Amino acid sequence: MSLAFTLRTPPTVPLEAEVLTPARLAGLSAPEAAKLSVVHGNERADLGEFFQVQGTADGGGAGEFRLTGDLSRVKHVGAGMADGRIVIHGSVGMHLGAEMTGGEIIVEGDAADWVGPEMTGGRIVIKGNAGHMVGAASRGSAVGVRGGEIVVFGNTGNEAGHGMRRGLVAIGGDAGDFAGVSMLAGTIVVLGSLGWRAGAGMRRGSIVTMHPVELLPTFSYACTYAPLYLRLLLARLRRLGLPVADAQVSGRYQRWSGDAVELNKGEVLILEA
Amino acid sequence: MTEVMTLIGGRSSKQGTALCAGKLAPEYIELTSVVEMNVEDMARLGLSNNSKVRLRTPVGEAVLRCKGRETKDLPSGILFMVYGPMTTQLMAGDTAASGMPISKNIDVEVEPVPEAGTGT
Amino acid sequence: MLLNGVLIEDTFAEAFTMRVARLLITARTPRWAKEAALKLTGFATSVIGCKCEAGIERELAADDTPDGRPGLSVLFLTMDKESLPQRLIERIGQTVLTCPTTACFDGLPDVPDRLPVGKALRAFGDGFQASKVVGDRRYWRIPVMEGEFLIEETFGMQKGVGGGNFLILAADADAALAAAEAAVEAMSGHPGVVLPFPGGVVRSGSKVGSKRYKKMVATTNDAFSPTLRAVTESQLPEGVNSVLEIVLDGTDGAAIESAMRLGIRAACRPGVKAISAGNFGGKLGPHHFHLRRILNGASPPPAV
Amino acid sequence: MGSSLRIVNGRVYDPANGVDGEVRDVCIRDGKIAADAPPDAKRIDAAGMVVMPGGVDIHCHIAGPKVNLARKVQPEDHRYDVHPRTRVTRSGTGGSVPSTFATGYRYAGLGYTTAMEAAVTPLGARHALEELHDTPVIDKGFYVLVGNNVLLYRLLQEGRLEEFRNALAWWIKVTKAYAPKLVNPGGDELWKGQRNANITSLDDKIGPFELTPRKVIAGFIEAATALGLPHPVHIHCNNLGHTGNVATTLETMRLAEGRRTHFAHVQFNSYGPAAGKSQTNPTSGAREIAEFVNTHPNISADVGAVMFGRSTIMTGDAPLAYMLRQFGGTKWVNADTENESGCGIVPFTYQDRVYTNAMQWAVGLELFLLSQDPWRMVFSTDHPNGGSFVTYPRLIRLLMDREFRKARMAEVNQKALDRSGLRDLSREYSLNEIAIVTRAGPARLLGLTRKGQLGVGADADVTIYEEDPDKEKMFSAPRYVIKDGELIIEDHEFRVDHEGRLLHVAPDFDPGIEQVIEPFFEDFYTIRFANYAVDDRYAPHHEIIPTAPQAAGARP
Amino acid sequence: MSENLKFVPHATCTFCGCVCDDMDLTVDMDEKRITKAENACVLGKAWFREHGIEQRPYALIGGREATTAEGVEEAAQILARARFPLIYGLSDTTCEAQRVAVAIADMIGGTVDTTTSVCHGPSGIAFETVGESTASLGEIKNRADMVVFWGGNPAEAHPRLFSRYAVTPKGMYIPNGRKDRTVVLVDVRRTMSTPVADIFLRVKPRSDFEVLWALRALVKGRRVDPSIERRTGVSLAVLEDLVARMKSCRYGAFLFGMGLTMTRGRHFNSGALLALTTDLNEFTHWVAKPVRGHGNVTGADNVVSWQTGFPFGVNFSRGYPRFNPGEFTTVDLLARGETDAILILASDPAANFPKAAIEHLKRIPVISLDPKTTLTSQLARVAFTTATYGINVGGTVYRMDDVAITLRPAFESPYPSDEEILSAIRDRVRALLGGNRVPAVAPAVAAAS
Repeated sequence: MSLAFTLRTPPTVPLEAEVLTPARLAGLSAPEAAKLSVVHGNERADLGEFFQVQGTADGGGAGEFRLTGDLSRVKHVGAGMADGRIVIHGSVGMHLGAEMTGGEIIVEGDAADWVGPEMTGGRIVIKGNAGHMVGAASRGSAVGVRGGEIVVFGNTGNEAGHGMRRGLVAIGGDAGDFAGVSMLAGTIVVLGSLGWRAGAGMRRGSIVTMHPVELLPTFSYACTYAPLYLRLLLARLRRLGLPVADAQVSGRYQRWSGDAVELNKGEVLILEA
Repeated sequence: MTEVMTLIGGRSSKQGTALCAGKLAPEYIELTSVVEMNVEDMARLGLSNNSKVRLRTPVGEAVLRCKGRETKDLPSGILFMVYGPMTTQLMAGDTAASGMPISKNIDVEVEPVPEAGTGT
Repeated sequence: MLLNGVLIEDTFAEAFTMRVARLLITARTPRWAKEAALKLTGFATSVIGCKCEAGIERELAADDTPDGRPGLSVLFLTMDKESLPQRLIERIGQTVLTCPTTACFDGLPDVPDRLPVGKALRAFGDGFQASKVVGDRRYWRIPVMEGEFLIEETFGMQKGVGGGNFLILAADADAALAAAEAAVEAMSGHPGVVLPFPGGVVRSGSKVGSKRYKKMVATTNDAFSPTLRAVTESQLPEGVNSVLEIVLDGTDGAAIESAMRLGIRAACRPGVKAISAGNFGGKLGPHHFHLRRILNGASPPPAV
Repeated sequence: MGSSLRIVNGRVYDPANGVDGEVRDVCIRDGKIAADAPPDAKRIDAAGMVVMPGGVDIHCHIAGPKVNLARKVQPEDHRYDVHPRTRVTRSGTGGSVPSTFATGYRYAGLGYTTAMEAAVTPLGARHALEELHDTPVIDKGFYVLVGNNVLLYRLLQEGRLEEFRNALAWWIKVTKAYAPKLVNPGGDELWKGQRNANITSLDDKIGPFELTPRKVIAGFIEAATALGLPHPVHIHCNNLGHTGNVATTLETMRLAEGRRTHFAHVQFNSYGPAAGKSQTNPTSGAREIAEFVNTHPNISADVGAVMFGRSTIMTGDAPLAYMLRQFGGTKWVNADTENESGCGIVPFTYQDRVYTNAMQWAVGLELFLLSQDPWRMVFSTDHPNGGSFVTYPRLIRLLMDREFRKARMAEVNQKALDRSGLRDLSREYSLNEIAIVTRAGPARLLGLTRKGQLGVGADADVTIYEEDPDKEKMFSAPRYVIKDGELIIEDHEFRVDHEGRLLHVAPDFDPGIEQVIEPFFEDFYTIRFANYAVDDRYAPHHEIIPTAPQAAGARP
Repeated sequence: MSENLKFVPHATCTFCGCVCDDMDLTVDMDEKRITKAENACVLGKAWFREHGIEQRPYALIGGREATTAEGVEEAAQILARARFPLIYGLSDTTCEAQRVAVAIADMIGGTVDTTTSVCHGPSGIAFETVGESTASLGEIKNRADMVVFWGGNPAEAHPRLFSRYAVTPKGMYIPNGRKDRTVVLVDVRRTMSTPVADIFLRVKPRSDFEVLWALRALVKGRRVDPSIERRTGVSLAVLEDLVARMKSCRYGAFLFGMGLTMTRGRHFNSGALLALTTDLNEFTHWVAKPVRGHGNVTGADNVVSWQTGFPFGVNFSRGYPRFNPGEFTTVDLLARGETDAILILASDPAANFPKAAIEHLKRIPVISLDPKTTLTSQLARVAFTTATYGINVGGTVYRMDDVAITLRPAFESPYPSDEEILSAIRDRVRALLGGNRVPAVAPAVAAAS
């Protein structure tokens, strides 16, 4: 049986638990895992002070483990992970999967701000909503997601995919403002509505939306067509569990080019009603 | 009858000078309890200077006295009031990862508050 | 050995190692996928004169293609690693890129050896092209007058087999043709195999070099040409008046063997005297497809 | 002051006193080097170790308005280089522009005990002093930017040379500066006033002034010489960073005419004309510059070596930063200071495969290796412009270890290397020479007689390194660092916190000059004259280094 | 009025970010009151007039009168005990006090945040993204022949921005003052400031970003969709005219206010303006300057930056500074209920924070330092009465353009300064903790944001 952590004592102040990665837990027994260090506010604490730990880590390499409870004050879960799998039954705090390079995180709940910032690989799937800065660049940095996939079934806040250079951010619900701001390349798909000012300052890359939206005046209409790559992309989203309609797969999309303030090589694709 | 308008919070020099005297002084409280509104909007809502009006956002509400401004100074649909205890009631706590709550250009529902004895 | 009364000669087909790529061509309708594929694989019968060999492997239903549209898979072969990308770039650029509604995907995604075909063709986009990663595969979107041409960035290349063959030795030309058609019909759609010649059939089997012309790399296979029975060292049995050859290229020996089995069986019909195969004495090609063993279901000897 | 200490069995390098690797005791009493120490003095056994005076950085950018802008603009550069607090020391962040506490601790952690911030506007002096106050352990001072000062230009233009000299002294004194600094003289007026233009030669007219850089530079050298400052005019030449600037640099050096003058980060001013088909790729001008310095004892320089990796361009030379912004990525900071200066900041990365960057790296090394007088061609990277001061140990190894240098040379742009002279140089620096270029030399150039040496009476700023064939490793983490006689670092760990001193000068001036300056302030400054001078509260621990005024116009 | 008058020339007003240092004060030393403030604007006059000495307890603990020392002990106990303590405010005190405030946050492993996070914090984030071309106010006075005020109302909030620094004063290359400058004002409504402008652009609320973005495109010679007029209220022709003027001036300056930072778009609005400034430098010299509110908010930015590397919202809980607006900024920490104690230095968040944040303030121990009773001090567990900086207390403040100025206090206060109280708290906390608190966990640098 894999390790299973159940939140027993919810932290009253933020708990930073970057130890919760498959690599750090590899080969540990439950009592060993409970001894791992976390930072509770400004002091060190044992993981076991907050979590009931059961099972044993999967042997040999990074395995899978499970977290249960309201972890909305638990930050940095899966940060920097390279392989393995984390399943979270409940909501989770900031910096989930920050800078991860591989592996997979599944959240059967909501995630706070900063899901997968500056990640380079792997996959994060949020079944509920996610906060702001999904897959974004850290403040001051120009580059956000460098690879991998983030799939949010619900809504996201502002700046999803800020500065992304590669990879996929897929949002089943609505995106907040400034989705894809300053993006360098990569793909953002929003099955719901885009907020304001999507793609501001984008250099390259694609933002795809299924609902009408008025873009910045520095975007120009190009044509209406059925971009073939979308068929591949939407098929993939379907495989990842998002409810992609046939009409979206076979539909025609308006192509808008922008942002003219930058390279003007980006595109926003808007499904024609 | 309610309408959605855009509330701008801001400062005024009167507020600034009253602030020096203290935020608990009556003139400061008075200053921060008034909302400026376009006169035509007021007429449409049946409001006159000093009428009570309720502003509501998804997070809270505040009851204020209104004060008319001509269209050239304050366009229709815009409200202005100085920051203070009343504006805090209307502001959401989310800062969108910036630290800054939205305190200017908030969409608010505007609703006249009937006062006892006005008989309308 | 006799099959349906047809003599299966105790010989083997001698085949070469080639480099193969598999292309999946999709289009709005099967027709346009086919148009592109036919052009792409046209004039690709033999490396001797075409520098490559290619053919349609099979038709693909919409559910079996990456983009959910109807398509075809094509095998494309050359003799060496260097020329495969060159030929692909030339041919895809002229035949698929140009053809309405098509897209071109790699059919060997798990193969480690990658050819930068889309990567080279993207230059047609003159800087307006854009790449896109879906899953772990990268595609190039090349703007064209119709809209956008989509091609995978790289294509897998693996060792394949070229020159699998068998000869249908028949009593007359009609019988030879009917048998060849039946063989092609039986082999068509076989995974991993294409028949690069017209209709899958070649009438002008050749031998290496020339007895007379120094510059000719290949000349007529006089040993199997009925009109020369009297003037050359003929290998034709009695009563054979026409020979047709089926040439098979494929992704691996097993596919060739399995297809040959189907093809030979289908070819053994009235009017056919014998089935033979072309070889060069076993000295040139590492793959030997022994006809009798194939038909008995035994594996061919391992490639040298 | 610290207690007494006796360092025994160490190999001592004290070039100022002619000590070259002798094993001898160094005694410390009351914060000074002493002839002897009491018997109960704490003993440090330095067997297998090298004892040197604390390092002295003659040119770096560590405090003040522009440094703080550079800090603020790069949160992403701090994230991966944190500096945790200990029980006794404050926390901070690093990156190419560390926070003040991290700056002090990291300098000390390399065995440096003195550093000079090289460019502060007079108006920014108060700010710089506040930051320096929060820069622990090391002694520090700053050079004040005067080379684009509008009032000084007016006096110079009108030939009011005595007032010019007095005003210069006033500016240095009231800002508590250590030396006058010229940066791209004349450039600011063109930058701010003429749509971002720049000076291109010593004879360009400076905007509305009847002045040229040639006249300005000569005027400052003249005045500073007369003031008898411990460190002379410190010059960042015109055309810095531009291909072919070696001609301008040599012309500027000639303006000194035998008077002491210091040239900052000359690497950036030692580029020959473009080579090959390129219009911009410079050749190396290191040989010409090194020869000039070798043969002119009045001239001194710090190298300003370039080290590959992340850096921050921060300079009073605003047009230069604007030019570099096209290579730097997304951020550019410009900050104009009224009547005094410009400033530009660009985050920057030197890449070994890039021709120009590799050439800059090579030119820096060439200058070191061609220098015949280590006392006058001293160590710097113009931190953080050429690279962070934390790269000093690597630079030391590049100078001391020919094989290491060769291995590194193999990795850089070879075309650049071909056009430099670096392949021909096999010299290796000795420990004694390293002690000169990092300690004794800069201290002497600064006129800091009690620094950079271990003679009796010197400041007890001592560094003890464990000997190691890998010089980078050796110089990266001294075993002991002693500041003012106090054992700050013991066994590589901070034992106590310490506050160093501000080093500044206070040249005399005719008080009448204030009647000239004040009206200008009321017209053209936005701060009152009375509020301009920095008072002593901003230098709670300080030391005034004396000046030796000379008769005006005197020549050495 | 008594005869015991004292004249304090060259004093500095710390009411707003202009930090004018030309106040010539007359002080009635018997009444401990400033009777005259020459050169002060209407706000400055009120500032000096109203900051007399009030009779208030030195400290209140739980509403009970206490000595400063008792207050220090209680405050130190709270801070030493807290797991996620926050130190907030800092903008209306001296740099000397700010330095101690950051030191305490560092020592206890807390968070330090300043009022910047709810004023020009978004401009700070923008600065970190695009940089900034800027200048000291004297350069604007001496050189700026075009001045653009965006999203602010200086006539009411920073009156002397017009009269001392940027509009009317004569400067070195602006010999005729106002006449030599083109003044543009951009706002969503007419204000007292509007009459000063040669050109007034009224933009629709929440459309500043679109206007700035269009200007950027036009400066670069790119296409802008004509729908800009419908969406922002400003026509393409007006924008094109503005761009032509901007490109042809000699030295241009933007002075921008919280009309950009406090509205939807926040840091992107400021960022668009800073980027536009950078773009314009391709053609001529342009600078931009956020107009700052509190008297020493710029000092707070500077102090926090030089001590930590980051300007505001800095957390020390892991033993080193980390910066992340939204994570370590005050409104967020309070609204999410994550902080368990707060020291509020010279600020009144209970009067201007969102409701959710104020509600958490009522749940946790609050320590306040303020010369006056405020809504915040009223809900504080420990409320110190302090002397007023600039009036009773000397020290350093930074003008909005980063120029540091030394204060000249007018008269003494019986109350201690912020610096004195904070230093006492720091020393007591250090004693309680036995030095800096060092969490025994290695830096998680990969996850350190």
